[in-house]
Amino acid sequence: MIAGISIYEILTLTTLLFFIGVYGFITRKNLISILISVELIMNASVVNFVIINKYLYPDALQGVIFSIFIIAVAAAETALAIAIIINLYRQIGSVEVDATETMKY
Amino acid sequence: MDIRYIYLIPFIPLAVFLLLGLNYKRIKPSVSGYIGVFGLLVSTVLSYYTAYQYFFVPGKVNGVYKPIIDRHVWMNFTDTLSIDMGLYIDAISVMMLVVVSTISLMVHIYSRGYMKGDGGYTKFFAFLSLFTFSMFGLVLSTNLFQIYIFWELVGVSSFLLIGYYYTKPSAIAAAKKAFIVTRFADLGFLIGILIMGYYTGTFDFETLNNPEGSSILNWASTSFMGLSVITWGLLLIFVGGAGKSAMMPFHIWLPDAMEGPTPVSALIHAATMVVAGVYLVARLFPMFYFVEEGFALSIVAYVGGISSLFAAVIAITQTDIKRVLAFSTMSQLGYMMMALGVSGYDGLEGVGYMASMFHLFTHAMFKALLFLGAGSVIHAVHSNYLKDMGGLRKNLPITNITFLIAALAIAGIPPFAGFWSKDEILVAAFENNQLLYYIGVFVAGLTAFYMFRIYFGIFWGKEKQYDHPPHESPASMTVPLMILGVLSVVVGFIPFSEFVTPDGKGFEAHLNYPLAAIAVTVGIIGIVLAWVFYKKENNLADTYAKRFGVFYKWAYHKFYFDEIYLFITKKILFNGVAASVALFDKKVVDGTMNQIGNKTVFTSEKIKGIQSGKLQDYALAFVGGVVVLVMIFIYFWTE
Amino acid sequence: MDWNSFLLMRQEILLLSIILLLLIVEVFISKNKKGNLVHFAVFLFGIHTAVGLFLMEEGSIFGGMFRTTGLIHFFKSVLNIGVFILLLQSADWLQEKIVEHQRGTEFFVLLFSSLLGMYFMVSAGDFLMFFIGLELSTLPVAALAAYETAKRKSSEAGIKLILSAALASGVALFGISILYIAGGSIYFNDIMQTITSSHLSILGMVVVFSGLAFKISLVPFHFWTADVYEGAPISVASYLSVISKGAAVFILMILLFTVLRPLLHIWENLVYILALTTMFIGNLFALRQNNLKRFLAFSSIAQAGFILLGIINGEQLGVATVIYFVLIYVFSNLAAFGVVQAISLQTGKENISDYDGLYRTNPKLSLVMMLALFSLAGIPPVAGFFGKFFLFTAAAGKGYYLLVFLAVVNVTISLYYYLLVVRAMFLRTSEYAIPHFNSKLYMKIGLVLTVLSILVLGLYSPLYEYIFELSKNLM
Amino acid sequence: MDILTLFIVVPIITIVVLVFIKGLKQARIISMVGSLVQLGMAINLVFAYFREREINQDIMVFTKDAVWFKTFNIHYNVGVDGISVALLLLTSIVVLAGVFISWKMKELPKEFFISLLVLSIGVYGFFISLDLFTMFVFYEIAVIPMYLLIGIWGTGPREYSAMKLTLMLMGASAVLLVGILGIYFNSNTDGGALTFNILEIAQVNIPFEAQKLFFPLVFIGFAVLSALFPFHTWSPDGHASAPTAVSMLHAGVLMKLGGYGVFRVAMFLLPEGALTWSNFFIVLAAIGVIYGAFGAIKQKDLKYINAYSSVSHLGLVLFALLMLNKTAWNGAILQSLSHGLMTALFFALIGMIYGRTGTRDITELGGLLKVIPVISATYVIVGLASLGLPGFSGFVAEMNIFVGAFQHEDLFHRIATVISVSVIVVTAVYILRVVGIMLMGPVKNKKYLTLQRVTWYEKTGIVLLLIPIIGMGVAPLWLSDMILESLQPFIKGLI
Repeated sequence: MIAGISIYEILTLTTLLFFIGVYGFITRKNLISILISVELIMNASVVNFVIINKYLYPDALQGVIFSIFIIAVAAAETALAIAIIINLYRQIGSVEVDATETMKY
Repeated sequence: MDIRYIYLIPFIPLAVFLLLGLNYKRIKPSVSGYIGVFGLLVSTVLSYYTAYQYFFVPGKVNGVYKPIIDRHVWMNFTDTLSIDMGLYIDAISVMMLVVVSTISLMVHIYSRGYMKGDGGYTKFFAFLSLFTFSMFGLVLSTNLFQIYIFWELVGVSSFLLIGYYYTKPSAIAAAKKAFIVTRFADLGFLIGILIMGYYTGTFDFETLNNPEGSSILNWASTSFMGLSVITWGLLLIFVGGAGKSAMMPFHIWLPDAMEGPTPVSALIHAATMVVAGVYLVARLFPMFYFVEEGFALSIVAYVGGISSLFAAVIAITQTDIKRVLAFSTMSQLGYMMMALGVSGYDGLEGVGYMASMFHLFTHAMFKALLFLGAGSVIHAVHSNYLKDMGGLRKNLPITNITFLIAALAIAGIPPFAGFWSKDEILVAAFENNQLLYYIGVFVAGLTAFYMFRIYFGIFWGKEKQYDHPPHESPASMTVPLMILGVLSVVVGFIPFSEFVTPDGKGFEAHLNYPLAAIAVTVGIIGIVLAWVFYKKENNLADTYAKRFGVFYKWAYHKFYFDEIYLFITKKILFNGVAASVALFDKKVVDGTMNQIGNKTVFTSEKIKGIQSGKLQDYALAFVGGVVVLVMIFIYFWTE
Repeated sequence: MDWNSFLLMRQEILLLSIILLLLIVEVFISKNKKGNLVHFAVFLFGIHTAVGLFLMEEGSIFGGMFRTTGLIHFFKSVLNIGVFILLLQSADWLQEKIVEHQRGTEFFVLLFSSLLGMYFMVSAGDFLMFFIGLELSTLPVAALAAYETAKRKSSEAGIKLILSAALASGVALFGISILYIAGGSIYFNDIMQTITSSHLSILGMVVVFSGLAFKISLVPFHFWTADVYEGAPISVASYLSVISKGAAVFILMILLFTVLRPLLHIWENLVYILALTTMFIGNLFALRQNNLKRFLAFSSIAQAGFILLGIINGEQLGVATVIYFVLIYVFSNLAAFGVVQAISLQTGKENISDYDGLYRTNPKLSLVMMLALFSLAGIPPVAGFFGKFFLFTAAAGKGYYLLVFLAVVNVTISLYYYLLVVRAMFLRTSEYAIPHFNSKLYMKIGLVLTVLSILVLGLYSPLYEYIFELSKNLM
Repeated sequence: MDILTLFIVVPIITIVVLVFIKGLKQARIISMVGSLVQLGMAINLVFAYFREREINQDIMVFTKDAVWFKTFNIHYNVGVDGISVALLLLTSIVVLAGVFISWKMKELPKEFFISLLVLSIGVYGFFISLDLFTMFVFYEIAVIPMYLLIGIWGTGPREYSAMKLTLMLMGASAVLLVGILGIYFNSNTDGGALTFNILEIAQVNIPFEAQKLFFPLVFIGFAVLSALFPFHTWSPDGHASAPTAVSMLHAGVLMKLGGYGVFRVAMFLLPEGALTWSNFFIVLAAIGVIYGAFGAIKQKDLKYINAYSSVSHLGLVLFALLMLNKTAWNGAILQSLSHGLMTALFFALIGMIYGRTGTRDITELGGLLKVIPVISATYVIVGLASLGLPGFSGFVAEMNIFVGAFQHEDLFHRIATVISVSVIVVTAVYILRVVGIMLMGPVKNKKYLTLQRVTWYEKTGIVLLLIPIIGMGVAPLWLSDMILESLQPFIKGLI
């Protein structure tokens, strides 16, 4: 419980965070920054879970546990993504998203 | 009497047909000729025997010739309606048996000489037998459907025989024309049969023709466009008859049918098949007479009268002797129809009916004779055209005499057969319908004229130059001529009215001297005119032809009937309807189907852009999709 | 709970141990022997599959986080068989990779761990387990997609998959959090009790649905599919199209039928819409593909659309038909991919136009391909027809005649492009036709197994009855 | 193994044997034997049927019922009545003739015969099925081989035609599927279980609304197969491209599935729907009758001519079925049989002519009667048969149809009937046109003078088909009565 802040403000914040992430995902040209945007999206949900747990259903710790798992998974995800990006960089010497458009239609 | 042996009469020719048809490669021509003749000889004997049996052995049962019927179910339509096959023995069918068998036998014998050396000799006899079988079947039919069945069969055998010289384009065209025109008429016949079957609940002549029967008494029960449906049925059936008997306006096939071998013309297109229409009307005579006070019958009478006049006029102008004979046949058939049309039912009233049948009988004899004679002439000079003939009486004595007899017979000069029958017809017409009577008399004159025109043209006049001197035909051809010649004289003396009458009672026919006298004089006038015009080479004919001018031209072109038909079929149906249908099918119906396919592929080509390969477009689509769905289900689709 | 209850996780544990075993063995095996790793892996997994076939009691542990029922168990076996056949078909290819390019066992390890993730996903009892399973099943596949490190396309595929997958799971997570608000818990059973059709829950439902729709590649969440299939190695494409799609369908069904049943009247329409879009878009795109992998990608999208017809039924019938169809679909698609695999292994050709006159040179392969395609198109008497017919029956049972009609129209469209391949193989003749060759043993076994099952499964009705029985206790 | 299931098993065995043998010689012998056995079984079935009828008055005899999919209540359920018996006989004859006609199949003979037999399995199965599901299955089994048969062994634009044919027929079956499912889910209105069994469904009365909704679907679904206007365009192209034997089976047998299905399913199970919709479809059928005939007049390609005449003849079948009375239905069945035989023979002859002269364009042909008399003469005979000449099967069928159609008093039916009757003239026109141009007249092309005479296997094929045509035409009684009494139960639903 944070004094003076209702759940709504925070949910609004997380929602904003979510959509900022989405926006970034759609607009960034660099794969790395796209990856970062994905992290934003993830984190939006992380915060969500914690907050919901704390404000609405404080008797069990489901949300908190969940958020921890999410963080772990996100990390794994990032690591894998980075690895693949590096592999791509080895071949074409670029990490621009436009470089991944050879396959279409 | 047990009549089952009569089944042999049709089935022997059928057997011959199968025998010759199935292995026409193996049988030697000479043999096949004998087989055909012999088979038919048996049938002929049987027919005569039947006639004797029918008329004299049981004779009249309390004053009436009752029909003898033997019937077997062939196929069931409904619980009540069915097609039967069987024998219907009464005066006219027996008479037809005699006619058909006699003529057919003559033609068979004749053909052995005429067709000698022809490639398809065996095939020819096979077809002849097929035709004879069908014709027998037709005359023996017990019901409308059986008669329709054999009707079609004679049609097809006539098709085959007209198209016998199948490498000759004109023959093919003629055969097709004959078949299709008659087929068109048969369409009417068929619909007529359907009407009859539905409204009277039977196809059997016995039931239909019974004057006290329901089918005649309740004719007024249903009506359509002001006429009783039964009348409609009869009229449609008559259309079928008109088609076969070459009445106006279905006559156009008959002249062309002369493309067939001459014996065929003699058998089918003069003596037997073409009278089927007359026979059909006679078969249903009671219905025609009683239903709606004989409205349909009067139509028959007028069609017959007009046709006979029309044909006679054309016959005068034709130069192909076979065509002249063809038109004369048509005109005589018109006579018979007219006679039926003006006939009454019982007692002396029925003279027209009797006369019609009588004329059918005599006409068969002398017209066959005429054709066979013409055949023998053509055989000699290898041409159909008058201009190539002349002065043949010395070369072809027998042909000359027999032809003359026939000509006199048809011209109605006593004591030849034609005189008696034609006289009866005129009597009947005179008593019932003056107009038709005068037409009849006029036609009689014309007949005599055109017949002697060709007679003189062929056998008198000045000799033409023949590449090889024409000589009399072999015995196989002249014998039938002579036999028929005799017949054309004697058959006139048969007391027909004793045997063949609508009610079967029979009556004493008397010669009506004034009418007879008029008819004969008219005939003689015709002959004399012909003598003046054509006995010697002179240009009288041409000058008179010129004087008639337009009229002559029209008659010469058969009043342009062929052209009209040609226009309707070729221009309108063929190039109009059929072509447009074909086009419509290709463009519209098929086009739509193909378009459906093409459009699908086209669409898939159009929308391929959305799979752009850009990761971020995909993401946009993803999130967009989520948002849209959420929108739908939160704002629009909330039950 | 006592230790025996861990036996409920028998399959998971066994698979995990196989993974570890492979890792250990790789360390100790000498370089020139490495080729045998393939045989070893196939052998181990074969045993695993066989063991998995034995039934076991139902139940749940970890307070309902992990549960297993007859149906779930059966479905795991289906996945096993699928993966086993996949291994057989890709064995030769892997042999080559390992021997010539000095690759390790990572392929197996990744593959199996992804499978492990699916195990957990399908037997998830709450959203946490579901989420972990989802991720575990997705991430290794991304690595597999990028397996051919030398090929640019492969890496691209990897990127596209991992990033879009991350996005999808992010969105799904957000949805889960919303459902958490609405349901007050992350346990399926609790949510089932409490959830009502409020705007909030609808929102959550739709969002979570989209997350799964991504894996099933329903339109418009499907865009990654074709590109990834094309770029990734054939085995991986086939794995994506068959195994992971199947698992996702299964869990989606569990979610919709049990957890979100209160929202039935909502998601019916959702499924309706997505079914239409998926079938039409999938088919329209498949029409003009020449690369077989892309072609099969879109065809599998369309198939997903058909599957939704079963889901829309929402009853036991729906479950049974869907499972049955997925089973048949697994075999049919594996057969198709197997042929593509075999041919591209020999000649490296992957285009439909390369298949011209194939029947004249390789009749057996062409027949397998034809049967597979007929089964996909739903032509009797091969199994696919029965699967489709029952799906349609399920939908019609709810009165969705129009949907069924449109679906069958799509069947006709799909028949068109399946026949295009048949046309190339049978109708055409070409002097550049692929020359005759004999596949290796593993491949042969793999193909024969699929063909047999395609021919038999449909006609052998007891199987369906069995599934129907099992699917009772999903409700 | 019961007498009916054998009809499916024997071809399967034949196929299995074919798979293991090599070369044309063995292949054709095997398939010849196989289809000969089929013919024997069919003939035996006819006699067995008459014996059975003495003691057994059920709608269907020789019924055999085995549960297949319990949950859907799908059964493998077979049985026959007079109609299916007749059609089975027809099928076996045509198949055997087809095998003889393709005696000299050059390319991939083994595969050809296999596909041919698969097709025949579909047809046999369809005719004996009493269960909508199995019926549908066999329907599609029968259709699919056409793609390969036309596509691989066809001529001209074979790929296009094959694809078109398959897609249109499959599209039709799509409509049909919905209809069948509709019937299925309305089959328990009297509280019973849902069922696909035709006889059981016939007992319950499906609600009128459902009938009205599903009749057109079922009707069109089947009728497309028998070339209902305007869904007929697959047939001309398909025929034109198909190899001879396939055209024979296709026009001779496959297209009969349509009429049979309409009769068995649409009319029998949805009578009220039929009554509601009949007028609409009568218009289509009547158009088809005339339209097909006129379409045939202008064609140059022999196969197109016969394809369009099929449209016309089968339009007559549908027309008769829609007349909803015994006589017309009897006519419809007879017409199916006779058309099957005639068209099969037509296509066989066309195949022979094409194989010899290398063209099907009648304007290039001429005077064939001189050079190949047997084939040409047969062509004339079949031509006459197909224009409804008495003494051949066509006449019997058409007369039944016309008399049946004439049972309706009202003006609409009258007009439709008269229009359809008038087709006999148009038919005569296009038949005689072909005869006149192609067979008669002088020999057009010198090289025709050396054409090969008819061979023994061709003769066998011809005789096989010609005998029943004439037999039906000369002695129709036993056949038409067999069909009539089988029609009795079906008419009940309408009264």
